[in-house]
Amino acid sequence: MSAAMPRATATAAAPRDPLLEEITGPTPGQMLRRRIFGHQGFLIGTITLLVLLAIALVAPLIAPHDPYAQDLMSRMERPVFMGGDWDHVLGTDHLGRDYLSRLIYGARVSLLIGGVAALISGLIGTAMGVAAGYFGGRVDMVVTFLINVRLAMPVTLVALAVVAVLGGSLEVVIGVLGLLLWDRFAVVMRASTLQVRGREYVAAARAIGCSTPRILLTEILPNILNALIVVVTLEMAHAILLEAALSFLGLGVQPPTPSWGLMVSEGKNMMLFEPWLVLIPGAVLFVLVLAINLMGDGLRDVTAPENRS
Amino acid sequence: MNRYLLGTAVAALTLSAGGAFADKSDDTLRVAFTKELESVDSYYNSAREGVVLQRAIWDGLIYRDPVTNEYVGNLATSWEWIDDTTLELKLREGVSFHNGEPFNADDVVYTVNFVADEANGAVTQNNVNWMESAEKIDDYTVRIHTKAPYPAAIEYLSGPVSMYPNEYYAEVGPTGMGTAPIGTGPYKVVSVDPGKHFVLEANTEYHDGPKGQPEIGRIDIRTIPEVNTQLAELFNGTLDLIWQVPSDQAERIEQMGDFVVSNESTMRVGYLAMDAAGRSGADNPFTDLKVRQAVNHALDRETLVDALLKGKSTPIHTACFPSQFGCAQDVTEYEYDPEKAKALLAEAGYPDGFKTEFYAYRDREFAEAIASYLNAVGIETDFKMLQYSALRDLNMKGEVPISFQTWGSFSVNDASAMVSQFFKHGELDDARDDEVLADLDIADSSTDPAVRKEHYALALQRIADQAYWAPMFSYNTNYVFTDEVSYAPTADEVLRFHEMSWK
Amino acid sequence: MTDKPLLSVRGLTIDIPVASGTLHAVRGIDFELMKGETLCIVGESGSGKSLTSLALMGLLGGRISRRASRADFDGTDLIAASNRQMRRLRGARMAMIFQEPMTSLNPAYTIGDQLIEALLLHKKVGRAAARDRAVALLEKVGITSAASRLGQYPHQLSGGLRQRVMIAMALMCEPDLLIADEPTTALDVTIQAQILRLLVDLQREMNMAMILITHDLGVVARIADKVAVMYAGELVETGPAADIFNAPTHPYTRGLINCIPVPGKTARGAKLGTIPGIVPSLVGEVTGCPFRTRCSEAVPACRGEIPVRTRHAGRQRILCVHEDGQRAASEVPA
Amino acid sequence: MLRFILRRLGLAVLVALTVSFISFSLLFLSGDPAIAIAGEGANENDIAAIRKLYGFDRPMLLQYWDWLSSALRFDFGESYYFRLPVADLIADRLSVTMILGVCGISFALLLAVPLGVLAAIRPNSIIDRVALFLSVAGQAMPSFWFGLILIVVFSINLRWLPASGAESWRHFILPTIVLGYYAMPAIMRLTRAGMLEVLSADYVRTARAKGAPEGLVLFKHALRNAIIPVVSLAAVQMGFMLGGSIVVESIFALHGAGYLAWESIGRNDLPTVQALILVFSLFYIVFTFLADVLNAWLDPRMRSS
Amino acid sequence: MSDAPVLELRNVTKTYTVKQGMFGEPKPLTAINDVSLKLGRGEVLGLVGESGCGKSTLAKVLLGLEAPSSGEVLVDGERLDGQDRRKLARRIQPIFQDPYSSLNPRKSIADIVSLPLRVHKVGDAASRDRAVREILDIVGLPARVMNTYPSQMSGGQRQRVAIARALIMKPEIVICDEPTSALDVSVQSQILNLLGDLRQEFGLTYLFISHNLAVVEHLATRVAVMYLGRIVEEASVGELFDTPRHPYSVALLSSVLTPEPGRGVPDTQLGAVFPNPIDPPSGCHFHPRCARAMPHCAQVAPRPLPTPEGHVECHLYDDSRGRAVA
Repeated sequence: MSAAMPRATATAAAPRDPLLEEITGPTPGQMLRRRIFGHQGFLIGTITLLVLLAIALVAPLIAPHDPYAQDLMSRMERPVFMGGDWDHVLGTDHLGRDYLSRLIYGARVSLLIGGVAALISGLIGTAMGVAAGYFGGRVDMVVTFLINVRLAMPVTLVALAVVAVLGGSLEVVIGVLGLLLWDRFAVVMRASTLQVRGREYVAAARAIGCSTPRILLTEILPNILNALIVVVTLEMAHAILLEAALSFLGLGVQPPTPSWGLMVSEGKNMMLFEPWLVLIPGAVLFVLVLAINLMGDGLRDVTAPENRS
Repeated sequence: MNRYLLGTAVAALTLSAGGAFADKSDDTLRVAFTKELESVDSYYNSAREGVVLQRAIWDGLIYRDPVTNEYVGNLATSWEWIDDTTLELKLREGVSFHNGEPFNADDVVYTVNFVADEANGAVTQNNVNWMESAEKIDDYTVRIHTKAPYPAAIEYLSGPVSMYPNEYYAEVGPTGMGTAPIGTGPYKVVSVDPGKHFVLEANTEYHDGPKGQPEIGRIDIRTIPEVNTQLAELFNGTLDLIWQVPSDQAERIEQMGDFVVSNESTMRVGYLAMDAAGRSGADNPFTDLKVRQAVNHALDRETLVDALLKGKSTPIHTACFPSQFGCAQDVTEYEYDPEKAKALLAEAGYPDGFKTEFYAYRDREFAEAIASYLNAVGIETDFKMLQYSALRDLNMKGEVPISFQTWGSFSVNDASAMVSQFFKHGELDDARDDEVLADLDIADSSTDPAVRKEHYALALQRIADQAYWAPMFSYNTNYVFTDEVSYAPTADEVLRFHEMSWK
Repeated sequence: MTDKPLLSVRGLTIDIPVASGTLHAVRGIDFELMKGETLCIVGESGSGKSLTSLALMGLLGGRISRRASRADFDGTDLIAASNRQMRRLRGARMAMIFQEPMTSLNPAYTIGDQLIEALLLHKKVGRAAARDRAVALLEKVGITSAASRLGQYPHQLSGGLRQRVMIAMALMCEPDLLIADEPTTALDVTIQAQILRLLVDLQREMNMAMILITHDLGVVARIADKVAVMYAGELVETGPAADIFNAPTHPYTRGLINCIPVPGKTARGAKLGTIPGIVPSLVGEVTGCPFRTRCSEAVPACRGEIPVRTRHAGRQRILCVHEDGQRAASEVPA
Repeated sequence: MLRFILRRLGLAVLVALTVSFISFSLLFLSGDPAIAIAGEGANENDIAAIRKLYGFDRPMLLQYWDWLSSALRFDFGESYYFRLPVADLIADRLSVTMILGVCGISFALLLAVPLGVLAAIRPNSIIDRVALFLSVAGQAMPSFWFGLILIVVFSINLRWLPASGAESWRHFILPTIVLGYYAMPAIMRLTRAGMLEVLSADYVRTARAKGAPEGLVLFKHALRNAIIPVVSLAAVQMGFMLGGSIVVESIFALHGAGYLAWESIGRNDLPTVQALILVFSLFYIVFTFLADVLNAWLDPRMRSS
Repeated sequence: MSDAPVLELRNVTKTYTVKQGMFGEPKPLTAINDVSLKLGRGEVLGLVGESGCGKSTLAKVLLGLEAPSSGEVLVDGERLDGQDRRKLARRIQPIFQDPYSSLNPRKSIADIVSLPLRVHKVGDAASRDRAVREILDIVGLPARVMNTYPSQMSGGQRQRVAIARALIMKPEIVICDEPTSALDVSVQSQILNLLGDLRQEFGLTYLFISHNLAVVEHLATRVAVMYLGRIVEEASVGELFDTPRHPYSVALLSSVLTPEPGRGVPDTQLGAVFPNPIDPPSGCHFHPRCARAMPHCAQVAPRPLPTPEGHVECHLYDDSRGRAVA
């Protein structure tokens, strides 16, 4: 064995030569951390999302009123910055319920819908995409066909039809969105898997004798995780917006659930007269989706192997 | 409150909206419908918009004055019951259809026989299936045979039963009539863009009937589904009249003072239907009278009316609209008393309340408020908003424990148009009360008004006592139009173009 | 050939801003090139050789900065020249071919289109004349039935053919200088020899100067007039090819030559020479000899200023603290 | 080539059939259409009569087969609601949707492609940031909200443009902006990403090394290649727009196919919904096919044999 | 040469179906065409040829990553297919070309190197840890790299990790698929030295695939020259490099550029066009590029002819067909 590598011999006394660093790069974790803290959009998005998540989690603690308590005699009171009183900081809705409390509880609904719908569609789409990408051949043909069928189906219409039949409820909306939004997962995961499958470490794992599930779980999945997370955020935002659109059309989550989409929808009839009814939930919805998108975009940049900066 | 962007915008534009954009100048009244009308043929739609067009395009044999509720002749000049099931009518002479076809007995016979035949599939069967047939006596005399004694016949003949030209209708059928309608009415149809756009023109040769001569030359009706868009167009001056405006908006427009806002009651009644017969399961809480009474006590009808419906709505305690013939008002009333409601629930074995599906198909806002009242006494609602047809489907299968329903009686001013629709053991009857059925059978078929009144009262009392329903309120509707339009809306939710004029 | 060099570069420096600071990719390199002469810049990956060529062509990306005390191409200052001036030079007087023939041609256009464009951009000739020249050049680079090839798309050609097309394209305007950046690395050995032969023949025929950038000492030995050995952004040794191969002086050059098995010289299965360690990071301030960490001749002085030493009457220059690239027995290893 | 097209067509037909079958089964479960036909005021006698008349009591597969066999002859039956042939109804409504779709996608492309190109030329510049902001905002902006705002500003406040209807080109401006802005972000991002990738491609460097001026490099050499995935995306978006313009059509009272589909769902107007779903899926299939053809024209690698 | 071959290919053919372009019809591509090959214990068989000749496919077949379309692969006389892939994995291990792609970037070096042990359930955590340290030391990496990730390492270091992974199960055969072609020359020589040392230390058998003939000559004991799916010549390294027989071998050898200034660039006398493997030339696949092609080369495929230390497939040496050796 030749002295192929100089064994590290630097003693504490000798000043370390700055050029003598065999293992140069930072660990992937360090790299990620460095990129994360260098990415404004990602930070802003993530922090906003975390704040909203925290609000959702502790909603009962911070909501000033019962979000379901109706008072028909004090309907549509204006928020405090428009001359309302401090009892209802953001005013009341068309049934006299406290707007701020409903907004706070609404964060739960939107996040739940976005999260669970993305989870369901993610599971379906990832399973299909990974299977198609890894096994190829007939499996790929079937999955590609299913993706085509799904893409050819007008998603909004089908969602509307299903909700119209089953009646809107949190479960139904989440289920419908979850079952409809898997296409992007399948497409992206298929492409990513195809790419990763060709890497030599997968061939090496097979040559070592790893079983297929082991290869899928330990070699493929960790390496398509980045793409997966990005799609999760995109689909989460997509699901939240679709729920809002369904609610606008009257076929989303049903009252008295305080969904932001529903609040926009309920306030929209008065938007020419009391614009804040729509502006406030619309703005939080916008902020939430914006935050998720910023985070998703950021993740894409942060985790991209060939990071631009 | 003009400090805010949109508020300012609305206020600023309405200041100038008054004259500049109104269409008095070209004698065209621009109206918006919210809903796409399925077919203009009045026997093939069940929509309010259809009734509006029907009153403009066609005439009935008889006419009920919307204000005095008196029956006067329209296409018929006189009528008379020959026996319990035969009505003889003398027809007006010299009337012709918009296409020039003269109106005579043949038209009546053809129209009645066509629509009364179930096979022709008129969608408003209820309006026509009481007629057996029509018979021509001479050119201007006809007899209409009813299947059974039918005292409400005059009301129907003055309402939904319009007269069609026999030759034209035979040729084009309902589809042709739907796209190029021909009638005798005050307005002729210029164009029909199905569901989207209807243009009417005053019938200059309109006969001298009780409706009077049309004054506005042209009516231009567009379908605009979004209320905000309708308002935008109204403020913009590109619409002259909108109707069915929700009360909150109507209130604000009225405050602005630039438009005429007119509120009128309608015959539509909102109520909760409960599954007393246990069709959705024998263990259904609503089979218990105390639960149903609790529901009735849980609702604050006054506040609902004052805060949400507003206008000329009133709290309702009967299973019919007060102005309807036979709609007795002295029945058991349930005052708003949540404590009593809770007590009743406890008595019924639900001290902690229970959970139930709660269905609705329209007026989500009202339904939500109602659900909230139920929640307050411990009835936890799983809110389900369905399309009408889907809910109706469930209803007919008996799978609905409690639902928020409404019924407009087709503006027929007779209790049979409401209570008899739901309590005669049909598929929609969740009460299945034989006593009620017996009374309604007598009331519906008797020709003696006193007998009818008595038995409707008995039925309604029983319904109220048993709390089969929780009747809540009557609806109202708001008409908003520019101050150049002169119009006095009536209480039956029908726009009558022939009664409108420019100021 | 005149005495005046066609290309003369002094102190070329290239800096790349990176996340953790500035990458001093090329640090003050000097070289010159006569008309018709072939200079090979040889070095391992990351040594800065490709950047050097791109810097000469003015094709470095926007964020990469370059400077030089002198960068004269036949009277034009390549650093100070305007975009417009550079554009006139590029493709017309200095042309370049790249490593990856598979991706260096635009997949959306026929090769004829791309060849003709190269001429039309600089010469006022008609399309027909340009086409004729394209055909002539394709034949010259050894492509049969050239006329019919003009209508083909790059993906229809093999890598070797594409590289020939690239060469033809570079020669459309008869440039004075051809820069070839690893032109044969991506090709098979048999094709590599053919392409190199072609380049050498064409260069002679057209009396072109050529800068060939490669990591392959075999290629260098066979075609270079002059060799510049690049390591970590510096030219550690420059000189005539024969001198460098027969008497490599800089420790790095010697190490490099010892690394490759030479049929007939290296015994089969015998140990090859190695250069231990890895190329240092050039981010941040770089002082001293960058090779010192891998150098068997390193002494403490290697951390300081490194003198330029000329040998063989100035024909050969090395960057080393040792006069002849070797540590005297008395010196203490670093 | 011919076999390829045939296979592709076969696949398209299979996709369309599957979609139509899925939607048929879905709608079959959606309650009794007889009730929908009878309308809100009908009693159960009316409904029973209608159920028998239309044959809704037969098994689903039989009904599907009937529907399919007449659909193949472009006979989609009669709308339960309008009592008009569905084919006529859709033809009437489709024109508005098509105009809207074409305008929307054109607007999106006209906005997105130049922005994407500019952003890619100068990454991290002001333009890039503006483009990114526009696209992020576009992705997060509920279109119903955006539409209503535009009406308030441009119809009510400024009175520049009509709020609803389809009478003239001016009526289409606001809906086009709303619909187009919805599709813009994805196209912009793809253009930007594609341009960034292409601009660092070797052949772009080759073009520069030839001395090609920057304009030529950008538009002839780079954009041509970067636009290829954008074409596919635009086709897909266009397909979605035709079916997905429900909200926009309802806000601007454009009686197009998307709005018709939505309303028809509510009315249980099965023949119309069924035909529309088929039409929309066919649109998607046709557009993606056209995009493939266009791509083959743009990218010679795809058409080689 | 040792007695029984440790690895043997018998008439192995591998055919793929490939689609050309979007509109193209799928066509069969014969990547390996009826190849028979023996690998004796302790040998280093160099496999050379141009890209696309089937070298890498051959490696995949040997590793069990691809099943041959026909023919059989024998390891120690046992048929390979049908055997448990895991059993095979203990005897044959690969080293791939691209050290950037052959290590899972998400795993630490310790994980990567210990994976074979874990898959085959060898030892416990502590013994695995020991084994990893040991093998890392053998390939010349300090133990502290165990907790680092591939992205932190240089190409040469990564290739050492790949070698460590391949050797930790102490396989008999290592398939080296262009193990140094992605590396710089200074690193290449380190890896070549290492491979040489390891071979002696562990008595390994290598199949060494490379396009670099100088490297092959340096390391191999036998050489097989592949052209379009066929082994056109096989010989001991001395025989092949001293007296190449097949014109293609001759051309390959002549194209090697040794660092000898002044010798100029050789003329390989090979035609420029590498044929399309989907549509290979008739007869001898090499005839269109062959400087010494004869008329019947285009019609008849040559048969394998024995040579002193191997075989050659060329009409030039086929006396039975009336052609004398030139």
